[in-house]
Amino acid sequence: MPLPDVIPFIGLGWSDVLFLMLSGVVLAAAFAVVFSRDIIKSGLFLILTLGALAGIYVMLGAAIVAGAQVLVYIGAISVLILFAIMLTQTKVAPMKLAFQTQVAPAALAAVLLAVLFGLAFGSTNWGSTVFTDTPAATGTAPVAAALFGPYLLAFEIASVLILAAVIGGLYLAMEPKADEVSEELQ
Amino acid sequence: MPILSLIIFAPLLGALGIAFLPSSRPSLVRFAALGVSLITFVLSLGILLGIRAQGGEFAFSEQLSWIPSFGITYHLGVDGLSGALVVLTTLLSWICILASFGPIQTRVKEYFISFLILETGMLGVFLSLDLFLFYIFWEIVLVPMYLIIGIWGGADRIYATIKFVLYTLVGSLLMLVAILATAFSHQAVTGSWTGAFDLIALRGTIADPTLQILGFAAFALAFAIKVPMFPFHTWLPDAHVQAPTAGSVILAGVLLKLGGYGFIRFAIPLFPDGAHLFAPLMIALSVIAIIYGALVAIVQTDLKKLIAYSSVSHMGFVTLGIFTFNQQGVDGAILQMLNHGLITSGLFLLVGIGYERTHDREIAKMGGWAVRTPVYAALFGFFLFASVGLPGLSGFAGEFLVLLGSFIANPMVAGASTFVMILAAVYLLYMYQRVFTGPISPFLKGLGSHLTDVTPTEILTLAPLAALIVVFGVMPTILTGSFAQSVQTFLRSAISTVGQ
Amino acid sequence: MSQIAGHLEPYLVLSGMLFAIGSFGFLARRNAISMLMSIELMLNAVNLAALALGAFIPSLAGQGAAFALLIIAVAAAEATVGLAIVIAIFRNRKTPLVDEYDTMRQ
Amino acid sequence: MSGDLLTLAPLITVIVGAIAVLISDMITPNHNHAPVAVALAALGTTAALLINQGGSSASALGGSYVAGPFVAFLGLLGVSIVSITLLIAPAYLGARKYPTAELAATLLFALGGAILLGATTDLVTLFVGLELMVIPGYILAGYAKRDPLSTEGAVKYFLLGSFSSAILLFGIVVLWGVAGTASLSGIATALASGHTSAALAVALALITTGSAFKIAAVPFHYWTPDAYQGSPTPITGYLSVGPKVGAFVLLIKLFVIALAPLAALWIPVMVVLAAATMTLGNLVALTQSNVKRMLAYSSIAHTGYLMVGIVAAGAGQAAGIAGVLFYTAAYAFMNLGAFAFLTALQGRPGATTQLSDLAGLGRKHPRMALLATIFLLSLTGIPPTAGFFAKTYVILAAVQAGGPATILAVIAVLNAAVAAFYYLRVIVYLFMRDPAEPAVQVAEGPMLRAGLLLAAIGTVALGLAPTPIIEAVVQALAK
Amino acid sequence: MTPIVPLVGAATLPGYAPLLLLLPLFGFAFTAAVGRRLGKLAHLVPLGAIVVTWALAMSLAIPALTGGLGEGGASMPLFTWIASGDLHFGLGLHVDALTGALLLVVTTVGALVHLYSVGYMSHDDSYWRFFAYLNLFMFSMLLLVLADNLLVVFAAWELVGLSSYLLIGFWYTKTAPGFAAKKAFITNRVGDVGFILGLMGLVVVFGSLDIHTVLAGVEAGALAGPAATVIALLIFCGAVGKSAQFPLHVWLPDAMEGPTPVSALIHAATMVNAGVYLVARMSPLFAASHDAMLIVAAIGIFTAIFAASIAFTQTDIKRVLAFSTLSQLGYMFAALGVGAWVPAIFHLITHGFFKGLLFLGSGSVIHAVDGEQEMTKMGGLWRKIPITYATMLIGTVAIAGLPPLAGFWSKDEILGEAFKFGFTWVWLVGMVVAGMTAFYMFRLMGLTFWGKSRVHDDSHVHESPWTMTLPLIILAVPSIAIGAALGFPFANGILVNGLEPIFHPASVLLAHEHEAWTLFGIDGLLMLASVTVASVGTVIGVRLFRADSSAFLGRVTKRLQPLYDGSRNRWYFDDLNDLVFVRFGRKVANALWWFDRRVVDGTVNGVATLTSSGGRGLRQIQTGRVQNYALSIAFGLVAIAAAYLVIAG
Repeated sequence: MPLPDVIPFIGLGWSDVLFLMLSGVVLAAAFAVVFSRDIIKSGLFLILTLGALAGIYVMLGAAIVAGAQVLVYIGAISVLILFAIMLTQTKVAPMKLAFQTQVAPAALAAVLLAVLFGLAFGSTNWGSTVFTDTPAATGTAPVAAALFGPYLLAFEIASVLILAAVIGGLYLAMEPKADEVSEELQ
Repeated sequence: MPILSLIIFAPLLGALGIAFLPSSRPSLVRFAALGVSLITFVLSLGILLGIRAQGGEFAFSEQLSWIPSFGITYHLGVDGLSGALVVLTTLLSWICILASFGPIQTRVKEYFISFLILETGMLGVFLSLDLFLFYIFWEIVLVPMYLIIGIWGGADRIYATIKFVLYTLVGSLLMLVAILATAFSHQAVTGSWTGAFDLIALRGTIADPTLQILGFAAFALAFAIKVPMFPFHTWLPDAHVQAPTAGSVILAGVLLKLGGYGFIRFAIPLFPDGAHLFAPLMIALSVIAIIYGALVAIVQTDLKKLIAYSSVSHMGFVTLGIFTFNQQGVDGAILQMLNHGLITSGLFLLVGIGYERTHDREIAKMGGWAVRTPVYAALFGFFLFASVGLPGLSGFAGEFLVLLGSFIANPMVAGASTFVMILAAVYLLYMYQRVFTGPISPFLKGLGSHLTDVTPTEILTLAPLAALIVVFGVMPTILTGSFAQSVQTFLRSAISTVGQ
Repeated sequence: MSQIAGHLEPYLVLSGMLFAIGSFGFLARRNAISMLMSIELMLNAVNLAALALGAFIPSLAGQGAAFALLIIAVAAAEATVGLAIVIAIFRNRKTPLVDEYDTMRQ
Repeated sequence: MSGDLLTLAPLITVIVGAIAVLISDMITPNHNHAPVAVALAALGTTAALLINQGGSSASALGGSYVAGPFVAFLGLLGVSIVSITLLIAPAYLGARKYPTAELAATLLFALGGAILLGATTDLVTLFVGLELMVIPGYILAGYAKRDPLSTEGAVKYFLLGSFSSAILLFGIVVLWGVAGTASLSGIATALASGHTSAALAVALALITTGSAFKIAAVPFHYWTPDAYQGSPTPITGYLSVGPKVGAFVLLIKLFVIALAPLAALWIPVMVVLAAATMTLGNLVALTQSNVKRMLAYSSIAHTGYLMVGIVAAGAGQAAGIAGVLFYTAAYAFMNLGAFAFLTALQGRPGATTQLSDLAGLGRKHPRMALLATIFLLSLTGIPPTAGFFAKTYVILAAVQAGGPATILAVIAVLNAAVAAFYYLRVIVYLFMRDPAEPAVQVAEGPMLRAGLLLAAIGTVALGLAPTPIIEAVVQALAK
Repeated sequence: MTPIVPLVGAATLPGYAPLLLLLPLFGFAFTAAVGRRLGKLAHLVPLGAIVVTWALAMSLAIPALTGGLGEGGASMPLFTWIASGDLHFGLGLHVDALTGALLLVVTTVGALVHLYSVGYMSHDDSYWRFFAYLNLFMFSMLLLVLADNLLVVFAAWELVGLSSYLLIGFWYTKTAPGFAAKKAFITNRVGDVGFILGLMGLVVVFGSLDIHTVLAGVEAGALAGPAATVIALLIFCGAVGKSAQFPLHVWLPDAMEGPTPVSALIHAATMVNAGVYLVARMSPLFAASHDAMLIVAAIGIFTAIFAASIAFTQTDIKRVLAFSTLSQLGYMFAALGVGAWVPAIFHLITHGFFKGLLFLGSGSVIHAVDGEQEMTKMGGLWRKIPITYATMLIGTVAIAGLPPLAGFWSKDEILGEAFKFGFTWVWLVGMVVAGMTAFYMFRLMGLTFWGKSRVHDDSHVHESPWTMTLPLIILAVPSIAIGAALGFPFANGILVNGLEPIFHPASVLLAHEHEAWTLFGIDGLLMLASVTVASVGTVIGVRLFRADSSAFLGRVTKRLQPLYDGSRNRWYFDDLNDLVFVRFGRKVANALWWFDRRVVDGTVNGVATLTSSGGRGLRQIQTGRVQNYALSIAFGLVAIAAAYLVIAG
């Protein structure tokens, strides 16, 4: 028998529940990323956040992006980050060292931003231009159309960008050769 | 043949040429510079003679398109007024260069190059008829002067030179805004940029009352600082005291005149309404400057400072005369500019000559100087009495006409200003008595044989000035005649108030 | 039939929250790498917004995903460079704590 | 398609050039001049192609890339910036045993980004182009990777840079959504109604903040002094002009073109930012004793002057954009010149750029001092130099715009007077102080000299004969 | 340059007239240029120039005085000096009886002083300079009297001031002359301010400063009421300064620091008369304002008695003469003030001669006792220097106003007219002063020549060379005779007839009607009175100072101690000036100087300091911590968003 499209008692659609769960995970994990003392943990929580987001992407009908998310972010960037953590962790940072002295004003700023965005996006009336039903699960076709249509140039350039970044990154991260004297402060 | 361009850029070309001379042979550089400045002088005499022959308001006009998209043109022209000032400039330039032969011994080449560039700048200011061009030359003048004071000046030269430049810059930058606003309003009214920066096209066309007021205010500030009018004068004593002799001479002789010229040529003809609105203030400031400068001069202890403050007082007559808006006042103002140029330059030269021997300008240390160097003392006395405004020497005619003009405008003003006749006598004679008469002071005695009398070269620098002072003192009509037409035009443009 | 997941606003608000959290992390954490991670959070917030708008606004149909992919690419590039720089300075300073990088001030 | 290739040719050339540089470096490693030579060749070709495009405007890829006089102007400006940087850099880097290949490649990539920025017509490409121009900047800032200061500057630049990128990006995305299109002109039409939802306002705020950071406007300027001081001097020269020019193109595209309908909203904010920017930049520059850092602050002040032009443009004065473009050109030459001069002073590793190091240089190296004087006078805005016309141009635009813009103009000129003080103070040290002991040893070399000369020629030429450039600028906007 | 139209109906001067100016000018220029090399021959050119000038002057003055040039005198326009718009100030010469009278004194005394100086200055090493200055002075003085335009008069006015400055300060290596010269010039300038302002007033009223135009205008009544008073008094200021009337008299006594010939020429016979000449020249202007006349008379007569009272107690021979000069000038102004124009000029002439004589005499005395000027160190000199003694005695009798010598005629006319015009107070004071004059002059004679010698070593007291005695003898002649020559027959002499037409307009304005002169009437009585007073003064003077009566004098002075001190200290007037102008003025100037540095310049520097400290303040916010920077970005973002939301509403 098919599931009722509205869950009894709570009167929410399945998608709603899914969305709420995912977003709950996202927010919670994100908090964990910025609050956990241990940087390794925050790295791992970052992966969790990204994963949950991927789920939401799927809900938005952008499976391909979700895939990219998993591949590029979780697969590459996060690993890179963890790698960097390994490289740069001399000692496990004790907790009092985790946060800036300016944590309070930082919190204030963040809250203000949150309020700002919340009100702004909540209050804005997007008018009739907006689908009011669950987004159409768009396939890859329109994405491809966009990428190789108007955004072709951007797409090409993105690759160049990554090339440039890799070259620069290599240069900066490479160990200095022995014959290169390290110099005094400027 | 573009003779005006030739005159303006002759010194610059000379400077370029000198740049290629070997620094190792200073005397060669010196004479090259002298030659260039003399050539320029001769050329300028040429135009002076030509002005009458050529008809029209401006003779030898040149106009080339320069920045067409804003109607900025390279527009030059000369009339009686600017002609006289140009010749004053070229004359003082070679005199200064000659007077620098002795005193300037370090970095000779750079010195004369800056000096020639300075001359180009000053000539450009006097000959430009395009506001933009005028402004450019106006600013160019700053740079070499900055270097001349800052490199070859006295102990406290850096403070003085930066003060000089910044002070002038503040004023002139606001003037730049006013120039642009004027040009734009012209463009907005006529719908085209053509002539938006051209003095002749703009005169009498600026109807916008706010622009009249603000524009005049901005121009007036720039010029008031240059003149300098009270209370914008405090850069002058410092600059004078620190500058090398030639620097002081050109500063007093020409640079201050740029301000007066600016009022007559630009500020008032462009913004007559604004000018009339501000006239009472300007007159009040002028009177204050006249009396105040003289009073402060009385208690100066440094010869150069004393003359500097006397300049403040004398230049007060210039602004006073200009803002009477009547024939006598303006005639007098212009005469005063030229004569102050001759007389005060002479005084600074003399102070410099003395400094060469004593390396000091402290009045208190002097005394009985005349005993050792009668000729020097006599020459000093001559220029001093010219500065006092003795009739028969050129100082008198200008001051009298200004006073007369102000008397016609408002007897009270004249009454107040006339008292400077006493004060001038007080500070100058008091100084002369303390420095030259009485028994010789131990300091001067101590100098022994170093305290020589003036050399032929030094006399050569002073003689032309002295001669002109006498000639213009006996026959000021030579000058008044030569710029009569300019004054007429000025008066017409000064009264023609647009939009009424 | 869904009241929340079927509307644009919740997605945008979520992305705003995420962005705020990220910026807090950026402002508050001392460790350069933590800050880097915060930036990743912010960029993901942007990504979310892009997808949401792309999904809900007809004229942008399909573009959202494309935009998001480009953003991911850019983020990757940034991360690469950033980590390289962090490693480089760690080599000089032997610490990842950014508030100790204050030789140059005033 | 071939037409498209022709239109895209300059961009492609630059990127190919970058790759060629890397290849040449692999072929002849540890050879400092080969990469530079290759890069210069590529730049030469690019310049030729751009000039060839300058006449008429052509579009490629369905109009997402529009070449024309505007791009040509920016491209050529970028080419000259990069060339001068490449000419002066080896002397400095060589002495400190840093390679030039990566530098040349990175610079070329950045140039590509700049060209794209100028040519693009939609938000998405705009952002990617911006990143392509900016990210190499982070690399360059940290180019002296063994120098703690350089890396410190790089970290600060990178962290804040990507933070602001995120902010800008968020804004762009929201704007994109609100407008329902990515095309800049489309956005303008979409917003034409002038109605502003809260989301739009926030988007605008995000975009303002992001781009204000990129141009280093107060209070988003903090990264500049540290990044500039830390970076290797020739690279500082590049950073102080290249990305700045690009950022102002960004401003023109975003604010003057896309957000024009909202001018009433953002002009007041811009005015305040501009006033604050120039004032703070000048006041703090007054107090600096390190010339490099002083120039960093002065570059903030110049941002302020440039914003005057943006404000005027927002008020509908075409002269505003023209003024900004002319200013960027003038600023590029004179500021690069100034840094080239500092580069020459730092021929020896560890040589500092304190004012006292410059004392009496006028006697030891008159020519070098003369060049420095030209650049400084131009930065001060003394005619007849490029700097003077640049200031005049933006001020004229502001005066035309009237209202708050005029007040801004007055603030600007008063600031110029303040600025004169610290620029002239350098001249004081050059000519009016006795030589420092031990005397600084000035780096020589044909390339360095060529770079200095190029900058000087630019500065003087734009000053003596501004007409061609002004005409070019005016034409670049007549599209 | 438009030529000036010569006065209608006036004859033209002979072509050589300009030589009157050019010769001395040439003498000055030549000597100034090459005199230094001529050594002791330096005097030849200047002296020659002046002698010729004298001859030419006479050839003009005599016909002028005897009406040979016709009513209006003769003019000669030269060229336009200053022109502005429709205002032209031309330089032209004009000679009439008044000018003639001045020419007579100026050139005669001038020539004689030149001659005298040849001897007197022979030991001075800048001999040449002295003669150069003298010629410069002669040029200026002649320009002053010959000019037909008030602006030129003013110019000459200043030039005589210059030459006086140069000559007073001639011995510049000493301190005192420098001070005296400066004092003289500045004090004169005070008067000149009034003068020039008055001239401007005239320009505004008449559009010209051509003397005839102005006077014609005044006569036509174009200027009257307060305006007339103000302008007249302003011009009178000039006269007060130049003629050293109270309160500007202070410079003249100090001017005695100059060489004696200078005192004789400039500070007795010629320059100091310029003021009298000016007022006389402008007589209609003054006549147009009753108040102005009154003030002139008052200042004149007050100066007369004030100076005389000081002359009583001075012991420096030249100072006594200086104060007597003040006093006599006072007479002249009193005369002008009451409208006795002719007597004023008459006294100017006679006084010019005998005072010149007296000064040259005193010079000869000083020369004799090698440089001593204190009369307390003289006495009994009459045997040693008889010529000097005789000539000075003549001068003294003349100034005392005893008939028939020159002084009597002029002084008597002044007093007489004053009385007849109803200025009894002027007459009364005048009488007293006449007595005092006689007294202090004979006191001078007594202290100098009579009694027993107080010269510390009178062995080589010697009579002066002929170059000095000759001028004395020559000057003695007019001192005796010129009064009678010009003034007799009473009220109908050459001078009266010559000058009457000139002053006629003024007299008309004053409405003076002239009744016939009656010897056995009021005039006779007045004459008798003045003679009596003079004689009394003389007798007392002679009686007291003939033989040594210091004991008695001592008693008198002790009784009148305050008066004595007051007189001796010139009634403390110089101290007052010093306090008010010098000290207070210096305080003011210092205060302004402080203001200039601290306030005006302080503001300028203050702005600079403010700017840089502002910079230092802002500098602090660059903490170097990246997250502080980020924080400001975040808050900046919030602020901007808020701003937008507010603006968008």
